[in-house]
Amino acid sequence: MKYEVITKEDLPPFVNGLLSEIEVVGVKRKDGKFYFDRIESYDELCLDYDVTLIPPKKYLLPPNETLLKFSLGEAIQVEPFIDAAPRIILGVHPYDIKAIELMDAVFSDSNPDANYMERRRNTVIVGVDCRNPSPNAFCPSMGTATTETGFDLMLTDIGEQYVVAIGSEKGEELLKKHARTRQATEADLAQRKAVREEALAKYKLSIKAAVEEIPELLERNYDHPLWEELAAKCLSCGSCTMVCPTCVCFDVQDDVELNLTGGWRFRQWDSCMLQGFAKVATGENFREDRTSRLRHRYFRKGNYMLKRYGKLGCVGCGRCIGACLAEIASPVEAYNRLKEGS
Amino acid sequence: MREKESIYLPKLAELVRTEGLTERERLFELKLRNGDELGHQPGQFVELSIFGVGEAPLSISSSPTKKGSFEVGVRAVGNVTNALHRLEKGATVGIRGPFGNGFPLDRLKGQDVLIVAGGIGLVPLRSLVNYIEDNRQDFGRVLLLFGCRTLQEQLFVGELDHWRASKDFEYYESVDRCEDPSWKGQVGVITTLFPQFTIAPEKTYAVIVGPPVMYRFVIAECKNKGIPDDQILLSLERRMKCGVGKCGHCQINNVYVCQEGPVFTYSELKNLEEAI
Amino acid sequence: MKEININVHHVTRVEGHGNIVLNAKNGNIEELRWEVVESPRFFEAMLRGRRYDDVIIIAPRICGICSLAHSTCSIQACENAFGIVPSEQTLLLRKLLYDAETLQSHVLHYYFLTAPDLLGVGSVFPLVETHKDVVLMALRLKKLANDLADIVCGRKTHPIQPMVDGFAKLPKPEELRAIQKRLKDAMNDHQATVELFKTLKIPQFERETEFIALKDPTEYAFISGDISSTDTGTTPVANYLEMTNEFCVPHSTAKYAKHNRESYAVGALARFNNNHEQLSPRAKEAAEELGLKAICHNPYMNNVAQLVEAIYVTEHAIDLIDQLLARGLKEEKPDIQVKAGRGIGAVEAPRGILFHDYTFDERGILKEANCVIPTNQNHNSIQKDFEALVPQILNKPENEIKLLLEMLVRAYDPCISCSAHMIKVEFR
Amino acid sequence: MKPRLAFFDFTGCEGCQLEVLNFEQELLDIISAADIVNFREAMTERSDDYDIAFIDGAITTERDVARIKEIRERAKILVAIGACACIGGINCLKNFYPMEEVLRIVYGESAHYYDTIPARPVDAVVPVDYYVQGCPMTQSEFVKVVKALLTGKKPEIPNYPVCVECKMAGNICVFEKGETCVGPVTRAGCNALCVTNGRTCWGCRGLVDDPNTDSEKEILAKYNLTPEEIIAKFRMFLGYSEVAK
Ligand SMILES: Cc1cc2nc3c(=O)[nH]c(=O)nc-3n(C[C@H](O)[C@H](O)[C@H](O)COP(=O)(O)OP(=O)(O)OC[C@H]3O[C@@H](n4cnc5c(N)ncnc54)[C@H](O)[C@@H]3O)c2cc1C
Ligand code: SF4
Ligand code: SF4
Ligand code: SF4
Repeated sequence: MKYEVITKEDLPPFVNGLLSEIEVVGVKRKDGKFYFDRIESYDELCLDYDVTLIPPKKYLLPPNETLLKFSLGEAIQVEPFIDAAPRIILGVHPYDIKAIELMDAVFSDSNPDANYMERRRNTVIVGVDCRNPSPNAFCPSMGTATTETGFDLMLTDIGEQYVVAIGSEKGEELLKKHARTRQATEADLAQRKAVREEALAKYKLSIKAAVEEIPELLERNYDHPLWEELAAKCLSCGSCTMVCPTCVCFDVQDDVELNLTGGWRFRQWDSCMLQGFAKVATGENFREDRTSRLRHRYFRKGNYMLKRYGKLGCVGCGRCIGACLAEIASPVEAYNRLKEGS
Repeated sequence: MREKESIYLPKLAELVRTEGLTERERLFELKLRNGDELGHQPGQFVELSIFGVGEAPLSISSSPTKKGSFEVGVRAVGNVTNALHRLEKGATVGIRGPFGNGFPLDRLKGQDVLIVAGGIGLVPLRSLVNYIEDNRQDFGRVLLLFGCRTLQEQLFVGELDHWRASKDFEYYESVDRCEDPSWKGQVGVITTLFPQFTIAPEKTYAVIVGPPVMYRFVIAECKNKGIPDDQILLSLERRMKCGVGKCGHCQINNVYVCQEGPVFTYSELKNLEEAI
Repeated sequence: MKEININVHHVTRVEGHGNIVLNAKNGNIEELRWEVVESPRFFEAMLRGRRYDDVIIIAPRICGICSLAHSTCSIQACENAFGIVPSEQTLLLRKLLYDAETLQSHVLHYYFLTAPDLLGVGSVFPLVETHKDVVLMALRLKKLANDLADIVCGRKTHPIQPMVDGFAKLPKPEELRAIQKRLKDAMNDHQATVELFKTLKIPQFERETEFIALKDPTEYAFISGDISSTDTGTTPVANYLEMTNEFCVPHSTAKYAKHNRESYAVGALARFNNNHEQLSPRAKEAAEELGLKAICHNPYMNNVAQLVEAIYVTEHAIDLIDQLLARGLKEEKPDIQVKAGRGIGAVEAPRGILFHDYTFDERGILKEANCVIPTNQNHNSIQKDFEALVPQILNKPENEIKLLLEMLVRAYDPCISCSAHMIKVEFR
Repeated sequence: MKPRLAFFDFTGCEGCQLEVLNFEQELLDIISAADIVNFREAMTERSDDYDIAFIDGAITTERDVARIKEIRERAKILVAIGACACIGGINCLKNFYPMEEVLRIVYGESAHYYDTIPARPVDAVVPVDYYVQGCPMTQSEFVKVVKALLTGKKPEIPNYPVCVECKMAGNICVFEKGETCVGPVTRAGCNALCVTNGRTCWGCRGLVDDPNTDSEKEILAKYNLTPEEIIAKFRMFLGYSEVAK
């Protein structure tokens, strides 16, 4: 991999240069929390944050997305609808990049999803290493505290300057075009390593089992009383899944114009934690009780995704831990309970 | 890799014929507007759109040996299915698919086949029965077992008469309850038919489609007869939205019904906690 | 001689349920009543025991049409009780939302509820065919008012954002700029409405009476000032009970009120009669063009006064937005020190002066509430108008009498659910 | 034949009928696709011949009971609009005072004249086909129901809590600000409007099916609400449901 260095003074012109060319989405601050939003200038941007409310998945799989448009009446016509305007997502943390890699796997698998793929192709990802992790994060346990793949550019704050890892030709091009940089030296890279290690020490949560152990740990405990215990408190509110960067399930519905001349088909985020997720028209609900839904979520994260896509379905961002009012959605606690109990 | 087109874009199809089967079920014959064959295997399904209402997965009920059009048999239970029942000849619907794996014809060929249909399960199985009939020489003994709750719920009555009389099949049927004195057949659940025949289990494949409650009992009977687990085939129903392995609704543990299924062997399913 | 039996069960195109009863024989009026038959809702009981921040959410549900007025009044009563003086930004925003309230309600009233009478149809719906441009204009004006309310309140009915001592969310400057442009454009629609009103025949009828409204020396009052009477001059809001003197009548689930005379009127016409000098030049111009002159004693002219006020609040909102943009909008955290005590809020709801009077305990829990609703104050006036009007029109055909009586009720823009909601429950 | 729509108001603030009049283009579309034959707040004509009845307001008098039964008889489809009609709403606050005592105190001798019974939602008296929840009713859901009626489709009304839409909207959860919320047990469909606009969810859209109210109560207690405050919170709009008892 190639590495460049950009000084902190040179960063604003770089970002503003990008802004002149293409839509840029970055992290903004709101009441002490952070969220991804479209930025108009460098000043709005925040590069040192712990975690965002909603992961950047909202730009790749929007909460609500039109898939088709159709006309009704005598001669029905249908056409696909894909909104894939080019965009840079700036300041993505490594765990979220890992989550995007998982989304890539899901949406490119066997029947590639044109809406996602088209958008993904038009999205440039500029990562930033996380120096001050959220108290709920456990990325080191999941091996997602840093990443060497999945980005076009990756920034690491080493004090007065950023080391920029170049992950793609596209990234390199943008950097060349809009930024004044120099080649990174051995010393820069050593400092980058040190910064990354320093951050590692700041994580508060860790899973007592090795990552490789998790799938099997779950499998052995399919009928563990823990699931029922947690489910008794579960609100089936879906918060844990809405904020999760690896949850990608969706519902599809049709809507029509009031004058019935046409309509559109759209998809929107759905969640396996919600009561009706597996319910069919005849009334049968294949995951009727909270326990089976809650267990399914844990298994999907810690086992099923791996079996299907070769990657675990949790990147350790800890968003679910913060989002769950009932305090039962924490993978760390669940895995540790199982580990202790076995 | 660049996808050719949206996997969510249906092809337009014309409703060329509809026929009432029972009070709740109708048969719909469809033709793709662009003239293409659907190109399906028995046991596969399509996602059928009624624009403005929605999309629903439906098994293809006709055999691929029937060219030019295909059929679905549908029970009116919700939005799409009810809207479909209201459509008239000439109407336009959308079709995506065929999806799913279908019945493993390669494995069935040369073997004895025990077909067990409960109620509306006959809809997908009809596609297999018709296929077998058109390629009768490829298969060994073929036993047909049909069960439904009442006589009024019997589907494809004309075809049942034909199969009943046909030399190609060994035919057994039952109804759960019956007040009609003219009914001379079996009264009782479908499992009561099993004592009536013997099979060579090692070369018999059981193909079972019916309501979820039926599976456990019929599987027990098949095992009783000595059919190996991986020769017991079942088609499962789950909620589906996309049909192409993305939306997550049809998941049974780590398995997607729309991708690995809807047809599974019992040996695949017995380790899936949520399956049956 | 003829016999007249009019019994209008649930007058239509008014908010809430009211009946008109008129029986006359040989020119003698035997029975003539304006009845309010809304189901009582016991709001004062409902508010009891609720914390102030719930009170301001429950109180607007007294009435969907003037929910912004009740919200503002309720918030003022809380602030008054806790000794809170809201910031200038909060006041400006409150006035802006109030302009939206007035515009929204007035446009709805004269286009949807009154205009059909004057155009000889039963509702606005057939006008879609016959007067498409008028309907589109009405919809456009209403949408404008609704959108303005949306921006400031988070919703057009039952506001979300207004709070005690502030706003939970501030409008964005770009939203304000966009709506300001639309407000400016709306002046054309207002002018067209004036032209339309000129062609309508408003019934001629006068009965001298007293008009009561808020009055503020600095501007045409909606949410500030003292109580002013065309008979007796001004008095502080704290003395509102002396002005309103509510009393019960047997045929009504709402209360009636009187002050200096046997009845008094509140609403747009009362405000105009008290404060017309403070109107903007364009509003004054419109009044003149439409023949509205203070002090006007024709209750049917209330609709004209509403149109004049609609013009005024549109200009006022344009001006407020200029001020807000010039100051810049800043997040302000409400600063609320709850304490025991009584507080009174007074605002001009679109249909007249409105009071909320709360007593809280030291935890900010409401002990007692009294709300005096504009329509309550007008009920008596409607009755007296009936009594003056009917003898003058008794020789007309029954249909026409009926229509004139209904139109009179509608002219007052009564908000009957409001008035019936305020049946006072006293607990021992 | 165009479907014939009728609107009827019971005890409420009439904000829901107002929300119907507050439609703009939609109102024109509705009146071109259907005939409105009854709408007291907006029109003089009345007809007893209608297909679809929209009901707003709660049932609070014996007269209401008789009237709603009559409407149910005539209507092919009955739609409850707004919190008062769907769940009883604010009106049910009065149910927590002994009715006879209230009447006696207020009206003394003439108490018999006033007819009032504990407030209840429409479906406590007659079957309801569809619900448009919210206080005021959620306009987009009204449109959804109208479209569904026009296309013969059952409207897809969310059966999941407000939290889902609140998260989609990217809000900071109000619990994180130290405040409390009944969004976790309240039916979504409003796009978490109140939280998005800086406040909290008060539950005006009613409970989801199978809400975990025990867990919600535990959470509210964890955030320092007293049992009385918890009950008060549920009584605001959900006074008719078990959870507020
Ligand atoms: C592989 C497969 C084959 C099927 N074949 C047939 C058939 O041949 N004939 C037949 O009558 N029925 C069949 N079904 C069931 C049929 O799909 C449902 O009855 C239908 O989806 C109900 O849709 P609706 O819009 O009428 O109901 P609604 O209750 O309005 O359902 C809304 C949506 O939920 C989903 N959904 C609801 N129920 C089911 C369900 N049972 N299975 C999958 N998705 C569901 C669909 O996306 C549906 O559009 C099959 C189901 C599957 C999974
Ligand atoms: S399961 Fe929780 S910790 Fe894991 S990726 Fe999802 S939100 Fe983050
Ligand atoms: S685990 Fe927590 S966040 Fe997830 S659905 Fe249950 S209560 Fe909601
Ligand atoms: S604010 Fe309320 S609705 Fe939103 S996530 Fe939190 S609890 Fe749920």
